[in-house]
Amino acid sequence: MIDINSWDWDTGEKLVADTGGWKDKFEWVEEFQAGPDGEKVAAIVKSGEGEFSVCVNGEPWENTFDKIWHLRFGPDGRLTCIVQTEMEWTVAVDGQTWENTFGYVMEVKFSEDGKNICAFIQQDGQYGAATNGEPWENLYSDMTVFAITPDGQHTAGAVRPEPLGEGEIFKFQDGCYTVAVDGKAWDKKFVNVWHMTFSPDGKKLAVEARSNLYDYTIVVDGVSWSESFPCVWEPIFNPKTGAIVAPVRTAGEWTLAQDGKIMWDRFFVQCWHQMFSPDASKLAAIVAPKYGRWTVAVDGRPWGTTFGDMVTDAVFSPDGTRIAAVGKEDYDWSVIVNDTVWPDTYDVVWRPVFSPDSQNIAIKVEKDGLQTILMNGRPWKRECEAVWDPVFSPDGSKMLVRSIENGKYHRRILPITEITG
Amino acid sequence: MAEGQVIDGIYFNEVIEDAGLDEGTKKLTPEKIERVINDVLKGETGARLKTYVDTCIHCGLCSNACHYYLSRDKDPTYSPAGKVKQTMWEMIKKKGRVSPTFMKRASQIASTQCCVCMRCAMYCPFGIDIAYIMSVVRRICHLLGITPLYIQDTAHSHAVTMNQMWVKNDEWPDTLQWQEDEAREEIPTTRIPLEKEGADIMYSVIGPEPKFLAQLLYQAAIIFEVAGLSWTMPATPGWDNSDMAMYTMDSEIMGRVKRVHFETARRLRVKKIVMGECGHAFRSVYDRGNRWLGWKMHPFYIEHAIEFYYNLLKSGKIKIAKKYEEPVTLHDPCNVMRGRGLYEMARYVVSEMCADFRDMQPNREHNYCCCAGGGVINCGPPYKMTRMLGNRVKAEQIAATGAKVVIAPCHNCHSGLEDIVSHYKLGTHVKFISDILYEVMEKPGAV
Amino acid sequence: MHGLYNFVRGPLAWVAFILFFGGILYRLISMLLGARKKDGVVFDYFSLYYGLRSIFHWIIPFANRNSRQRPIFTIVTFAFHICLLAVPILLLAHIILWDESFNISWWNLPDSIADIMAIIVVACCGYFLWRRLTQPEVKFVTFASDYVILAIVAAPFITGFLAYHQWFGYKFMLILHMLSGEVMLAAIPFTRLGHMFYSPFTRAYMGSEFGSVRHAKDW
Amino acid sequence: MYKNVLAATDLLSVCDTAVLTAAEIAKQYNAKLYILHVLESSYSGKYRHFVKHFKTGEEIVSGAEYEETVKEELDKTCSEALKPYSNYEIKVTAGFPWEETLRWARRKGVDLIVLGPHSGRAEEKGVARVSGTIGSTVEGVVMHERCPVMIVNRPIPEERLTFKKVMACIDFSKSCECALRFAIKLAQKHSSKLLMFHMVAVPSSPRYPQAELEAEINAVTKKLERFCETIPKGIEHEYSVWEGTSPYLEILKYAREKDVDLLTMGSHTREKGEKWYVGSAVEQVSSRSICPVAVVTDPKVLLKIEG
Repeated sequence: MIDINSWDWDTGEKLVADTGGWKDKFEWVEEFQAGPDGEKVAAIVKSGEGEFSVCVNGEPWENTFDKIWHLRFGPDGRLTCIVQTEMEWTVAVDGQTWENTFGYVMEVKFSEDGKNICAFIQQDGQYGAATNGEPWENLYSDMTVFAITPDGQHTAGAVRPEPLGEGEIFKFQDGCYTVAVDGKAWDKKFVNVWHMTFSPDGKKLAVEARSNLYDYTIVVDGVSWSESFPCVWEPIFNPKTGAIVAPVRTAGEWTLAQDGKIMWDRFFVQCWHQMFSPDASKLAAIVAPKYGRWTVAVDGRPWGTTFGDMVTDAVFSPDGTRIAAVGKEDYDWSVIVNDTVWPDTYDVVWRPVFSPDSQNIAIKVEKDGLQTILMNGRPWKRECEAVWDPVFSPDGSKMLVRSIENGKYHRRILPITEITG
Repeated sequence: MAEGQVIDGIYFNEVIEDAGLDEGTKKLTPEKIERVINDVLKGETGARLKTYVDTCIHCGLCSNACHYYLSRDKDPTYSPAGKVKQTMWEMIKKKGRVSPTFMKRASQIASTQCCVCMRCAMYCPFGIDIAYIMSVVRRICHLLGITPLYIQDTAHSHAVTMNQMWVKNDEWPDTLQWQEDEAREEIPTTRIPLEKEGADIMYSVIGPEPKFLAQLLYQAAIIFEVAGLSWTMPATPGWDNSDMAMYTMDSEIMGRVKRVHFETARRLRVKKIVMGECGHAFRSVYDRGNRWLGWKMHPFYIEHAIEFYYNLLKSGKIKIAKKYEEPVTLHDPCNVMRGRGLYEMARYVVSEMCADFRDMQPNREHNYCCCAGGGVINCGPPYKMTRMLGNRVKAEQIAATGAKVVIAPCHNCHSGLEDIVSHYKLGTHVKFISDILYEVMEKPGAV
Repeated sequence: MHGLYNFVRGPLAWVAFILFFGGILYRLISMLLGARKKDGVVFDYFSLYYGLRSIFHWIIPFANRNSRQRPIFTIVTFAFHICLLAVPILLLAHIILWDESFNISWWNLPDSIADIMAIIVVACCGYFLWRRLTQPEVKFVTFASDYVILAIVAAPFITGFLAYHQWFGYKFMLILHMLSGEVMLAAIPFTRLGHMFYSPFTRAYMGSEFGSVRHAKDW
Repeated sequence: MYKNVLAATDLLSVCDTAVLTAAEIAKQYNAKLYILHVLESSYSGKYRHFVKHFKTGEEIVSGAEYEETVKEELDKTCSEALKPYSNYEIKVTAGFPWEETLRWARRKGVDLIVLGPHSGRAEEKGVARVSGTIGSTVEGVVMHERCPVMIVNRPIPEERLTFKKVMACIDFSKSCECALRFAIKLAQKHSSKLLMFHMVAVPSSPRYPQAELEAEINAVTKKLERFCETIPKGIEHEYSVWEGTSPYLEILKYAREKDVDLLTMGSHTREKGEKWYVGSAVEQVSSRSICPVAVVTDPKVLLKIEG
């Protein structure tokens, strides 16, 4: 993980870049991205005719490219993007491209520490993954899902080793898809393979699969659960026991199953996005206790408050006692913490962030085109063109806020009392 | 396509070779059929189906609603109730003890001789939803593995790629970047913003657009650019809003595809989803896929292209430079007209764009289906004549307007009408609203 | 004969009414419970306003497109249903029976008008029969049971008419009339005649879906 | 000068002149040759994969297998032209001919596209869509493509493909600057002679006064010479200004008279309707010309083509 202790938690306010002025320098400036520690702000810019570059804190990279997209900071602060030159695609990290180039790069994922950068690539019509520029030895004629281990050491995809022509429905139904881990395919084939999750240690892989048109199950390292269901959703690992938990459908209703056995006694109209508390003592999921109403259920017991549009981004506090989630009703977004809704609604609400001591919750929100940070239900006094997710200091007393106001990107360290009062 | 004949005691009004049905039927056993029918009747359906069946007094008043019936010289085997008689009534009466050939015929009826357009629901005095009954028949056929080959292949595409046309993960963003390049030649500032989190609008389209109709993406990019909107398109699966699994009644895949679509909008933190000119995709996000997932309505406001253009024109964000001169008529696609009541907005948009608009008769929610929808055109070439002979009334309706252009704000309608126009030699062109809008709108930034 | 008359008028009538009301109640409750169990959406999208709006457009003749397209059928079916309901309820002879049995009475139709209305019902049944026999789209969806149902509906009116005019022996006809009426009452909940109770629900549900979800008309 | 040459053909029974010509050119430049065949379909919407079987005429859904069959057929048909030159690849796909041509040209980094006069069948049916207007494959490709597009109407003898006489049609528009630059590059490569041509539009009646006409021709010739100042020394060239009413007729007449090997023209979408060479002239010339017609639109692409 990233050691955020090393970040500057003392400088109160720092004007990092006059982002508004970039428009004068470049013909075109795309969305801004802020580095995790707040020290950098970057954007894809058009630096000349048919030439694109990345501007970081006002300075463009020396390299230019024919095309750039998907500019993202990794967890370790390295800035990556997918770039094209001379019809070849690759990944550029802090301006340096990988040595290998590809026919296309679709997706980039980072390990939790940011050290490994993995990409979903296509080369000569063959698909696979590349880690830090090194592609799999075996590529496949099709790949649809891309997953990596938390440490980024291993990559996996849903692949089709054999060709499949259009209209070959019976061949398809015999099973043409499987999982390739680091380029090596499992022996067993399935009709479909979907969402895949590595265990926290990266040693096991659980995937959603369909063994024929009607039977869905979870497959772990190539071995299916003995039970199948009319439908399943994405599995997760119990971080302590290694057991696998996935939402399953039976008789038109949803609940959670562990290693194939139904584990909750309650059934729901819908149940997904299950998650364990950090100590694995609690299991929560987003559920629809009745048709058209959404909430969070903890260990099978739904909260009383429900939302009509959706509930999303449920997050356990580090101590596992609280859950914060985002709710949406009549297209208005709000925040709900342990079944209590915060008073105001917003046009958009991002993912809640807990302080390390679990006491405070801060969230990026947007209303009428202006963004700010909400903490424990109270908005920060500044309304910005853009803010990024807040980050609490390790002791929880301060908060890093990254924002753009009046065309100026600031990095601020706020005592949390500035918002909570 | 041969004329009607009796096979194994079952009357087929059209005899068509289709590997999906023929091979699938060979694998059926009476026991399997009985079990699946009863599983569906007891397990998946309930009072609604029973009430519909018990309430129908066999009056035949629904027949005049159906374009197949009207176009087939009032052949009663094509009437809505007639189709129920040949499928669901018999299954219920025989408690599922029907023959494989019966099921093959049932699949043919439900998948290719009914567009689930719901026009008959407006002609039944009791509001019996025959489209729903046909969907139940399709569901049974799906579970029995007897679905026409090509639509089944499309459902497989949805299951693998989450899009309709086996478009691979790289082909989608690559096509967008290509069309962005093209559009920049016209308006240099044009962008197709990929993966722009927090944009106001996620624009979603159907699989065939990147596959064959990249021009539509170009036109959309220009329209968004000129209107000055904050928008984005996802680079990941979830960009496709279409759903043929809905029409094969592989509801689990339908739900999966819709989930990815909505979750993509959620991930991108947009305020609403705007979708291209497609009808069935609208149905799947508006009242089918969302319902299967447990959403009473949709979690994000879904604006169909018609409403989107309406708002752009009404608010003056898009201005018309010079109206389209040729006489045009408008086809009302069932899924956004009967399905969403956008007919007045569509007429406003067409009247703003075109100088000579001529309405078809009947129109609005009473308009005849294109005979391509409901997955029928997706059943592929074997059923082309089913669609042609099954929609003479549409040809007559179009011809009577004297229009040179038929505007069809739906992909399936577009393709279906194109066939009708060429089969009946109507000499008209079929266009999307965006084709004309792109042509007649003011483009201030263009070079 | 008298014993039979008393049986038909007494216990059998009770049985018929019990079957009718009990049957209707049972069927409606099981429909609603069943819908609650597996077709919950029906309730979730139900809208009283749009449901009534739809029913309104379908109980007014020519208020919907289909009825305008079939003027003869529309006239026949409305005449049929009005007479079918009005005659048994508003016939003086029936009201006297109610009065005798339960001491309740209400306004009655003049017998001559009721007589004409009964003829209309029978004539309409004849029209329906003709449709079933000759119109391909109706013939195709007609089962033997449809003729039986038609006969069940026509019988009380034919026998009643004959009894009133005292043809073929009044007492005999009266017994036949009562019997056929009782058969019809008992049959309503258990045959497609039940549409009289189901149709408001199916219509209202479709009206709700069209009105409040689809923002479209369904007539 | 070219690394990747793409020929689009809609013929399977005979080897298209576009393929023959492209093969010759690829051979000359040692370039990779791509041959694209877009399957015939009567659909102009999302169902372009419903195609007409080339043998049975039956409507089928295209798939890998059928595409392979068509590929083999094409390979067989064109074997005479292709076999001596092994560096080629055939691509068969469903879609719109013009859009797929652009897609593959872009994907393969093509720097010269060779087309027949039109992908005729698509045009007859009016099924190729161009930005909402109906047009042929040629029009679609020319309007959107930025690399030179060469349109060949009839078989070109090998020796003529060294382009000894290159004609440039000049209407003083921006796009014909590109055409001129392209012509210069070719001339440098092949030591060709350049023939610069412009037509002065005269009203057919009443008769245009001769004196005025001569004065105008003189003035225009001067303008033409100035316009063509960029022609490097050592390249043989001449200027011709003709009078006429219909540009394409005069261009064709001139080309025939001078026996040119290649005609270059400019074309640009946005100039449609303003300049008389673009649009219809390109279409008319390219469908009637004996020699190949190269249409060039984008100067940027020319910069990339090394002299």
